[in-house]
Amino acid sequence: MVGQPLDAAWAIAWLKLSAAVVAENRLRLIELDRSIGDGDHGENMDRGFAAIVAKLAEETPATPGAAFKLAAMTLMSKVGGAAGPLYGTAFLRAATAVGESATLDPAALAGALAAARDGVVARGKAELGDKTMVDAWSPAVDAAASAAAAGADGAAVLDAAAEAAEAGAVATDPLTARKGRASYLGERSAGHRDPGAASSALILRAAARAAAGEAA
Amino acid sequence: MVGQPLDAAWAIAWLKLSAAVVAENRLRLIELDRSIGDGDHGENMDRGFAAIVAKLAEETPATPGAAFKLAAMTLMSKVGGAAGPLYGTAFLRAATAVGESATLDPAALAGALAAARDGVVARGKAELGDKTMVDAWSPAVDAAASAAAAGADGAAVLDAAAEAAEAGAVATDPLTARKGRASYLGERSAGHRDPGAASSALILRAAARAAAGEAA
Amino acid sequence: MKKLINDPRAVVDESVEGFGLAHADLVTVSMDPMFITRKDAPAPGKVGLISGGGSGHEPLHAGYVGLGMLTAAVPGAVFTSPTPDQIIPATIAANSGAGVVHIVKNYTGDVLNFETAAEMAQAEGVEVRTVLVNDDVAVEDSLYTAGRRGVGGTVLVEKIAGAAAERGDDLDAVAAIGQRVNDNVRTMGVALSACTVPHAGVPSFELTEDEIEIGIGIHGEPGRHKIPMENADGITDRLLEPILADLKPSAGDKVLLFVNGMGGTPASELYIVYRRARQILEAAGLTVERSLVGNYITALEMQGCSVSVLRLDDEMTALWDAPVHTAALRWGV
Amino acid sequence: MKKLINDPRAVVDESVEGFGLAHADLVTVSMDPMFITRKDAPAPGKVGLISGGGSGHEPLHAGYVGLGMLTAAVPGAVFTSPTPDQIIPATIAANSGAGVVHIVKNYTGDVLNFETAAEMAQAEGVEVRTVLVNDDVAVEDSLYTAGRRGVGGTVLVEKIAGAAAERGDDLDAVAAIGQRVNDNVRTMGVALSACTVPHAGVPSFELTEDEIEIGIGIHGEPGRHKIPMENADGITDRLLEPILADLKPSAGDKVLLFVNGMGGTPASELYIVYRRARQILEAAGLTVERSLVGNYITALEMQGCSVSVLRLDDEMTALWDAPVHTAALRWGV
Ligand SMILES: Nc1ncnc2c1ncn2[C@@H]1O[C@H](COP(=O)(O)OP(=O)(O)O)[C@@H](O)[C@H]1O
Ligand SMILES: Nc1ncnc2c1ncn2[C@@H]1O[C@H](COP(=O)(O)OP(=O)(O)O)[C@@H](O)[C@H]1O
Ligand SMILES: [Mg+2]
Ligand SMILES: [Mg+2]
Ligand SMILES: [Mg+2]
Ligand SMILES: [Mg+2]
Repeated sequence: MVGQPLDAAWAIAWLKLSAAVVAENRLRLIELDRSIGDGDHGENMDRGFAAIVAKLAEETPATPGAAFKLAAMTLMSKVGGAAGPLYGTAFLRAATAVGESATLDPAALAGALAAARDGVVARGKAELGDKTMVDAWSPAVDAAASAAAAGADGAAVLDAAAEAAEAGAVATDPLTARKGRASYLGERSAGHRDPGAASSALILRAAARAAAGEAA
Repeated sequence: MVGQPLDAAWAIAWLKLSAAVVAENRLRLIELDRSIGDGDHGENMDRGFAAIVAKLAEETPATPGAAFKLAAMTLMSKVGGAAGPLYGTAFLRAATAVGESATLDPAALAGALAAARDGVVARGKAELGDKTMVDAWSPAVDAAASAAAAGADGAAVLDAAAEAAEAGAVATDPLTARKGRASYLGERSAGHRDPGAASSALILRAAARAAAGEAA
Repeated sequence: MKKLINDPRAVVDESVEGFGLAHADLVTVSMDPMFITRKDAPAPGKVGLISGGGSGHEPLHAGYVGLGMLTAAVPGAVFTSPTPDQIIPATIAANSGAGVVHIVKNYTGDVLNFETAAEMAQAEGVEVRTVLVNDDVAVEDSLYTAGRRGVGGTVLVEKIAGAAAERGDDLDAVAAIGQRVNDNVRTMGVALSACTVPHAGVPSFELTEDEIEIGIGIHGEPGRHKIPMENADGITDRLLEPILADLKPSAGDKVLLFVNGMGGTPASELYIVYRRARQILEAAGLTVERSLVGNYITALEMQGCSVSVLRLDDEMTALWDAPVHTAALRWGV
Repeated sequence: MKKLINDPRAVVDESVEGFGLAHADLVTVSMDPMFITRKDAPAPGKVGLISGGGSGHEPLHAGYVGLGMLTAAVPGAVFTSPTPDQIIPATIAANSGAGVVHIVKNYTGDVLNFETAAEMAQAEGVEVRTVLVNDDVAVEDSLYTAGRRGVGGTVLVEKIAGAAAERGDDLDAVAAIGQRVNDNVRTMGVALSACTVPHAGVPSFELTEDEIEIGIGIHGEPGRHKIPMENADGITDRLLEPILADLKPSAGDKVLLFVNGMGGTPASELYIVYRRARQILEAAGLTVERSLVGNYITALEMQGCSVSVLRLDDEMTALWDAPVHTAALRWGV
């Protein structure tokens, strides 16, 4: 698979594709959160990504790092709930990790994803298996690192990450939640997919699609 | 038809049969009142007549007038709503009309029913056709007077009254209410039977059954 | 029907018992016959103020017993007016010698039972005046019907007449100010869902997912007509229109705006209705001087609201602002 | 879903706008970023007190802004914690120089957003202390979970810490008394029906006609378990049992008993629950010194209630009794 260079245009396309996919999946994410949470995850994410798209109509970030920072700030200030600060921190750490580079090579990309995941863990203190978005991000980070180490290009790295995130989200189904709102349900949380893991997989898939050249 | 003498035993049997028939029809009366009122008529009447039965377990009135007065006082203090004072007044006026007679002849009976009806009208100011209990009582009073004038005995007079009350209750169906709670519905009250007319028919039928010798 | 109750027939008893325990600093409860009086009733030299009616409208009326409002409240069975044997002793307990005002919502049952009680209390030497509340513009007012219902305006009559009694007005003056409030207030209500009377066990009327009842009262009785569901602004417009048409306020008039929840409506929705009602009143050139928003006269768990507009004069405003200390309304003390 | 709303996404904006209009004597509303402050904030020399969280729990928190309680409230979207860009300016507006206490209900979202805001406000020179409310005994308390939720106890923390701030306690003292209230209060809730979040449009969980959810929170999240419907006394027993097991009061302790409606429950039912709760507490040798019964922290139109028991000491009781003047809680003024 030969993809786009992972430059500002890719980052912007990623954010816009994420907005579209989150909007499409708004009701599904609400439904997942309704089962084991409070039913707002789809609404929260949709509000946040729509705000990012609005911001992008006003300013055009010049680097991937600037795009991530714009996303971080917008999510932080528009989403609220648990997802707002967690996704906000993820994008902020990714922005810091990539600095001012104009394009990301596969190693830098893998590093940015790892920084994002570490940010989520630092804020939320969830471990793998706690049935949170970490269960999507962690396998994605590992898969991205392996692919980058094996010489894959950016698009392939993101494809591997998205696939692992999707599998990670599915794997939350049988788990009993130990963090976030679903933990209040105790064992009744088993048998449901974690909404944040589901949205994480959607967003990482959007990154891969942007890298594969899909326009927003 | 040869009936019982209309004495204290008859009056007591009437009240007890009324209590039984009101209890049986509690839900039906609630249902009628739910459609065009506030859904409590069956509950109110049941509470009142159950209290009469309880009172009758404590004391045994010696005359029909004493039985009517016991009923009046109990209904007045236990029923509330519109039905309480109206039925209370009806029985009170009947008690006054019959005085201390030990038994009622057909003319006295017809007079007692007329006094009861007049009491309801005096308190509630409803006219015939306003879709209230008056629409059961008025034809009953007329029928009783005719029967008594034609020489019928007490049981036959009450049978005529009950039949007329039943027809009168049915005849409230198409009417638009002008008094009581159903009047708030305006034309939407048409197509429903007035609950107070329905309970009046039940109670007058109980009087006839008691006169025909049925035990409570 | 799911309710936090034990026996449907014990609802009023147990609830009033709990109320008495929770507010023992304010009220004394007589269980049989049932009525609730101010702890310090009767206040020497002051006019007593009583109201009552069917239960299911809480906090009306027991929640308004206390300083600056009612002297006593008389709860009937759910949605059934109380009986004279409750109203008479309450009237006697509220009488300091200065007489007692009965505030009666205009329903046949309430009118008849209070009428009987007033007559008998007068026979026992208590001077009684009656203020009949009939503020509901949903109902046609006519000599040939039962007339308009008493709804939201009742709370305003009780507060303002209560303040007049508290400041020491005499019997006729307290009744007159109560009457003046009634004459200047209009109310209209809407239901999004019905309520379920405990002993009936089924909802008082049926509405589909996209119907609402306009012109409902407070007893779960159906309203004047069903209409398709609308948004809050559209519904509020429909409530204000007949109120203003009937009240006929002049530009520059000062009003009290009362948005009342029927029991099952979140406060946030009441404030959305308030917002729109206020826009309408201001567009009509009126000044909203005072406001009340919340569940003050309810129909069990009904979803919906009523809007009341009271044309104020300076005296009414001052009496509205006067201290009140009851379970459900309290300020200045 | 039938609600008195216009656009589901405008619910919070329009409701807060209406709230600001209705209570203009008490509060100032900033619409963007959204927060509500006391009209006279910041009070010179006094500690500021802020709370916030998702909307849908009205009157919490805006209804508690005013004298003797909160300096500011920060409403998020329905059931979604507010964001730092709201909390930071509210914190700054509440700061008179004496510092600000954040009262935060223990939910991941609330904790994270308030944490970020506190950090950034501190960077701007505002001293911030945080009181985390986690009174819900339905949830297991463990280092390995998100911990217990903040529910009914929040209202009591806000009232008592607010009185401490009003009397002039310093930052650490206000935070300490808030913490003491939290340490001494336990809450348990039940739902008879779910609530419907406006943007979701469907109930937050499903219950059949004879099921109830025990151990619910205030966000329409399902509880710990469904059980068959029971009567009010039986349900109240189930709520009190874990509260007392966890609070472990001693005979002779004085307590505040708080029966809270979830939004769709008639007041009469809350008093039936109060009656039973009081019987249980008295049987355990406790003295119910203070009571609160009503809709104070809700989950939209959910039917159900929560019961909170706060073990009082003399200082808490005095602070509870201190004057408060807010839209939803008022006495002594
Ligand atoms: N401590 C945590 N660490 C990582 N992720 C978390 C944590 N708590 C919650 N989440 C994620 O956030 C998601 C819920 O987000 P959202 O519904 O928007 O917020 P809220 O729970 O405040 O309503 C969960 O599905 C989970 O993936
Ligand atoms: N003014 C009146 N005159 C005669 N009967 C009346 C009048 N008002 C009401 N009623 C009767 O009372 C019945 C309702 O009784 P009930 O439901 O017990 O009282 P409420 O209307 O107070 O709930 C009506 O069906 C009607 O027959
Ligand atoms: Mg959520
Ligand atoms: Mg009725
Ligand atoms: Mg009735
Ligand atoms: Mg949320």
